[in-house]
Amino acid sequence: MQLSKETQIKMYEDMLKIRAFEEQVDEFISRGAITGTTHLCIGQEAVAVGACYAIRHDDYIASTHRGHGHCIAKGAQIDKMMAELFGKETGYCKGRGGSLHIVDMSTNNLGANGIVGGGIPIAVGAALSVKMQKQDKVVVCFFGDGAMNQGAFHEAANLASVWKLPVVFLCENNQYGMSTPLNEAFNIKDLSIRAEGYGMEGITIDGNDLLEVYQTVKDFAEKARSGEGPNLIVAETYRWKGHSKSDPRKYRTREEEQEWMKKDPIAAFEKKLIKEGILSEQKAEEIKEKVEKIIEDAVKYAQESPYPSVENITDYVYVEEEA
Amino acid sequence: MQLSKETQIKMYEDMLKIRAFEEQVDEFISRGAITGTTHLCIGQEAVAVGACYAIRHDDYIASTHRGHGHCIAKGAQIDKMMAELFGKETGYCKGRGGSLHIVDMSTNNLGANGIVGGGIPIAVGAALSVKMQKQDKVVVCFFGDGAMNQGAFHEAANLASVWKLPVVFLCENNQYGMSTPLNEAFNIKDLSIRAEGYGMEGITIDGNDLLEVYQTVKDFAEKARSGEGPNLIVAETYRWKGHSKSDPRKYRTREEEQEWMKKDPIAAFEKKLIKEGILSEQKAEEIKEKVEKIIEDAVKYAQESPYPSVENITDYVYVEEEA
Amino acid sequence: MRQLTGRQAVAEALMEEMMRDEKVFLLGEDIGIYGGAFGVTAGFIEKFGPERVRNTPISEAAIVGAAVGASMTGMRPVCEIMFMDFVTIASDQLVNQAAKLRFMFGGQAKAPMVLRTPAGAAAAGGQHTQSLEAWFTHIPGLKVVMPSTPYDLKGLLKASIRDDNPVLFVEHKLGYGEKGEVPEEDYVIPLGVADIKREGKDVTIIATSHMVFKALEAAKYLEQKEGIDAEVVDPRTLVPLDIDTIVNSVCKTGRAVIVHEACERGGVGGEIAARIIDSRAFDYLDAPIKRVGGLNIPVPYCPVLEKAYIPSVEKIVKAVKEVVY
Amino acid sequence: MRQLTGRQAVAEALMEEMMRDEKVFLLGEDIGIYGGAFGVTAGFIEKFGPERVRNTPISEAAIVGAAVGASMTGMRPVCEIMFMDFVTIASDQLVNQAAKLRFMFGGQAKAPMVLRTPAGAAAAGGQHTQSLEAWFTHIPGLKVVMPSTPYDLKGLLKASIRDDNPVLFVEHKLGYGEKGEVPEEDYVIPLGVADIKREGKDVTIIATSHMVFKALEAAKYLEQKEGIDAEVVDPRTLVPLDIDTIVNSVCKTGRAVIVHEACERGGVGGEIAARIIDSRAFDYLDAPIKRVGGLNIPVPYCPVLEKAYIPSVEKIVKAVKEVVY
Ligand SMILES: Cc1ncc(C[n+]2csc(CCOP(=O)(O)OP(=O)(O)O)c2C)c(N)n1
Ligand SMILES: Cc1ncc(C[n+]2csc(CCOP(=O)(O)OP(=O)(O)O)c2C)c(N)n1
Ligand SMILES: [Mg+2]
Ligand SMILES: [Mg+2]
Repeated sequence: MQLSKETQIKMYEDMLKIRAFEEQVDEFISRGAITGTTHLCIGQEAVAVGACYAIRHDDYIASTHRGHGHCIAKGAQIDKMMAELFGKETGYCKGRGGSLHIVDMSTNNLGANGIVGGGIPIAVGAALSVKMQKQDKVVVCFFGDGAMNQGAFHEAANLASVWKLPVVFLCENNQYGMSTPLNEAFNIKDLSIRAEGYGMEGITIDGNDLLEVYQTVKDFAEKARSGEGPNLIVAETYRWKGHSKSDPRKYRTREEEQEWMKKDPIAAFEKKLIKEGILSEQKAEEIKEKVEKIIEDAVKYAQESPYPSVENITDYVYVEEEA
Repeated sequence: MQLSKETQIKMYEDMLKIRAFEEQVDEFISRGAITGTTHLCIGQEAVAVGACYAIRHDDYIASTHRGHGHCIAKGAQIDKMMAELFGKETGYCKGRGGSLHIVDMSTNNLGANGIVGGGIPIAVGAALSVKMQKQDKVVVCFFGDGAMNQGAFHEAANLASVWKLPVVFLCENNQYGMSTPLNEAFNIKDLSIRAEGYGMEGITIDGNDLLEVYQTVKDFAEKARSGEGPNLIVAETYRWKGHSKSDPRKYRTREEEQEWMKKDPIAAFEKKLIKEGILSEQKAEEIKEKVEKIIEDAVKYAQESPYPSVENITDYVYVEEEA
Repeated sequence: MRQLTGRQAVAEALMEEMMRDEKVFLLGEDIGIYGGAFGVTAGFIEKFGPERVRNTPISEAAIVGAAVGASMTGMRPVCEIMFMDFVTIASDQLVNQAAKLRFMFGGQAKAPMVLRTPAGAAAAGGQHTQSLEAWFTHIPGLKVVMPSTPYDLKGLLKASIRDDNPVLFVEHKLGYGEKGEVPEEDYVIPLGVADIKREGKDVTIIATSHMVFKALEAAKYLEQKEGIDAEVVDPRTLVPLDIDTIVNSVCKTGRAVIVHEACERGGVGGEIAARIIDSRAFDYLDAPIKRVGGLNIPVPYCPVLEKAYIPSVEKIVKAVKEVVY
Repeated sequence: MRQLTGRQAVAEALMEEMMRDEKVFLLGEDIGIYGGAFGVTAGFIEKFGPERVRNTPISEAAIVGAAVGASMTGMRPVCEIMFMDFVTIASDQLVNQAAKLRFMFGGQAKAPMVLRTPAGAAAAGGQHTQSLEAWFTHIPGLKVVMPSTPYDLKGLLKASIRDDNPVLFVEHKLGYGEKGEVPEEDYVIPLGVADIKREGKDVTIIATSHMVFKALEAAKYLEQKEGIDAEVVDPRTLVPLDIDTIVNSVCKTGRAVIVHEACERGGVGGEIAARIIDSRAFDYLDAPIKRVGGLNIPVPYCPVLEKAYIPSVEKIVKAVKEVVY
């Protein structure tokens, strides 16, 4: 394992940050302080962090409606994210996008997407761009199990393979597309076998095992980078919360949820780090406090920031005429 | 082989009919007597005839832009087809559809389709209808290799499999989607492996071997009919003519065409029938003359038929109000 | 009379039609145990079972295409697309297939299907808020229904399900919570009949979907504060469009303001204005026709900007005053 | 001046822009050795190679989506959708992604891409003949360009490729064969500037795309046979729309007829009419504004019916006479 202790601690911290951010958001949503809807990835943090640490800063990611984790793991600032969810001018999208469209182009995050599967062809386009500009970047394209049944996935995966583009298709299989369990959406058990139909390599991994995600994405990204073409990773995981705001989760049992919560990716990694002596309980506590502080500051920043001014409402619809 | 001699001769005759019809159409198109464009299936007749003979009269088919063969094999009248291509009121679509939309609902042919892949979800819907109405019909859904990269194929195939619908997906792999050879559209060699990704059985067969097509479709249709869900057959074949009107066929060599023309499905079947004593050369001649006559009559019928009247131009846009 | 919400009205229409005709069935994403993203079909799968309440994968093109194929072969599917924005993904099936097949097939087939979908801004950003009805009014072969009140939602949905043509039935997210009178007795509202939601003599406000409520509010304000007596016409169905009722009203008032939530540019307001102009109302028009549409921008997420995007009562009042004075 | 066909003009624009800027590249179905379904890119793959002339599988959503992604990351893709009818399949990518991303991302990204596609009836039936430009004028964030002459095709395509916004560039199938003057020298026509194709004082005919030629024929006839002097205005770009030139013309003539090939209902004629009405031209209008659009039916295959579907010179003449007398 080529990961330094420092990096592992940073990964741990980032997972905590994602969770703390989303727990805070969840609270705001449920008491109406944030008006829009949002999709929380609590329970899935290892996929976002494992994947984003496995690639370079200048590599691209394409995210989804459940994108806070990807955004944070790729390096976004919590305060600008929180401000965006509040619809504030200081948010990443200047309040125009909200959770569904959160994006940070400065970290080469091509953005969340409100259309299930909508980001997949875009990721492929970015990979095409990379290839044509002879950059040696890769694109990690996140999407959910549900997105795999969108035509856009099919067309884009095939195109990437035919053109041997540097894309890692990374499916976060959290067992449900909204309320729909895998067996109502697929007649196959292992989603990664679809890779074969596009002539690419596919693998299914434990998405709650941070280092397994990290290592697999690292390997697959390097293959893609080296010109072998795209590949597909299916990371098995689970979202702890409802699909979005006010989901009573009638489509699954509390027991099932409990089972998965026992596989908490953060607790597991914490335990491992402590066991290996990389982290002490005290240091863990310090990190958690630091994360709490970051969230608090972000909330303050968001709350104190102004809303966009209605005068500027038509900004960004079109790029202004250039000379 | 459960096929009677009579049936085999009828199949032979139908293949000849398809070819003669299309040769006549080709001639009309090239001298401008038919104004629209058309897509000829000459060289692919065994797929249409093998498949349509393997299913019942009340089973459905969904066809494509290259649909004359399917239409004839399912039992359509040549004269009404020819009239349609001439845009006449006596045509199947009363001149409104043309070659791209030729349809004969009386033989449960759900129609050609101008959108590549567009007929696939419709076929799946028909199969759903069959299942919900507890009919024991199947739907044979024709499409080309090119259509397999449409999102619609992916979504529809998956849906049919999840719902275990009685569909035989029948890909006529004629090696090109318009000018695009397989290797520019796929990074796989055997297209039927895609079936696996949907949890269905898939097979690749010689589409120029009438009896192989017949037997495979028969087997697969019975599986689908018996509730096993859909399956996929890829029939390897070749279109002899250009993609549509005025295609100089720069994307392939004349040698390649010659190679495939040696595998003429009609000549091969004729030879077999003669060898087995089912057909005599004289009888073959008679059939050919009969077919010529049918085409001649159809041309006469089409040419003498009136164009639709402009007064009725808004007919069929909406179903008239019912009581 | 009893009061129902828009949500209940839609559910009742579906329920009654499913009970009346076993060919009617539902398909769409999360319409089963989840009851649909807006809860419209809550309890349906329990009542009708998974054969008639078909939960689908996330495959809009296949959903609408399956509805087309099923409708051609004897069934009467009602499919739900969770947000109108996603109809884009299924638009080949709706526009090139469902709408045209009867015509292209010379009358050999029909597609008696309904596509239900919620439109309108409701705090969800640019991809979950569009009102794209104008697109589909441009497609011959489709009917386009876009009611406002619970009463209209129920009566028109029943008519849409019984119609033998493909019908796009546009609901408004905020209309699900809106309450209104709905009789217990069975009724159906024919497609193509506008409803005068308020009679008036000074100006005609033509408003669609949720904007009808805003137009009524504006009318009240105008009466109270400005002494302007506005007539509010709700076309209810955009195809067929009851142009006669609109033209008669404009002939009476001499003034017209058209309100819809969709972006003004390219919205149905243009079509309606053009129809008015090219009618006998031309000679009665005392002022330009004003349109009050959504701004020509994607719908913003931020609540402040979203509010500014949507036509407001104030904007309607302002437009009316412009044409009246 | 030398004469080029519309096809040659489009090809020249593509060629020159590809030579000028190596970020410009093409993708689409059969644009390689086949040269595109209408032969526009014949010889391109031989000249620029398969990296910059990218032949794709039959995957419209992926084609447009790939263009979006490539444009966000430094390239300037020009994609071709073989028939405008097929844009339906890619409309999520065009409408929900390309058009909105800059706004939704608060200006963090842009999508400088062009989607070229041929529209118009040409003996191919309901799924290969539609003119759907009205749809895309309704989508903020997109520009919509729809030229008529070879000169305009070339100059506007070059401007579209250089524009930093997503541009839908609509060609007309019959325009590919139409000849017109095109100078040898480099030129670019800015988006948003209408062109008066013929000056006149009695009536303004606003016509788009191929209908410009019919309008000019009608104008000639009207002058010769009726003594009516028609001005023909070609908006050339629908978004942005040069409403000033249109309004000025109508103020001068007092009469307007709008002609487009797309179905009348829901077509851009409604928008243009509504804009004229709600402008200073209202006070100058001496007659209702007439629209001459395609019939509200799917485009029929049969040549006799197809001809009846498309606005004819006779229908334009008739509409003009209606507003003039
Ligand atoms: C095209 C489209 N269809 C439907 C939706 C509504 N929707 C949003 S998220 C979602 C479930 C997505 O499932 P999956 O891809 O597994 O991602 P997850 O939510 O589980 O992370 C659905 C149906 C949408 N946003 N876009
Ligand atoms: C959605 C769509 N894209 C493109 C076309 C144009 N087109 C018509 S046929 C064809 C090739 C289809 O290839 P394939 O599916 O292999 O069928 P074949 O023509 O070889 O029988 C193309 C690209 C179309 N009609 N529809
Ligand atoms: Mg999921
Ligand atoms: Mg083919």
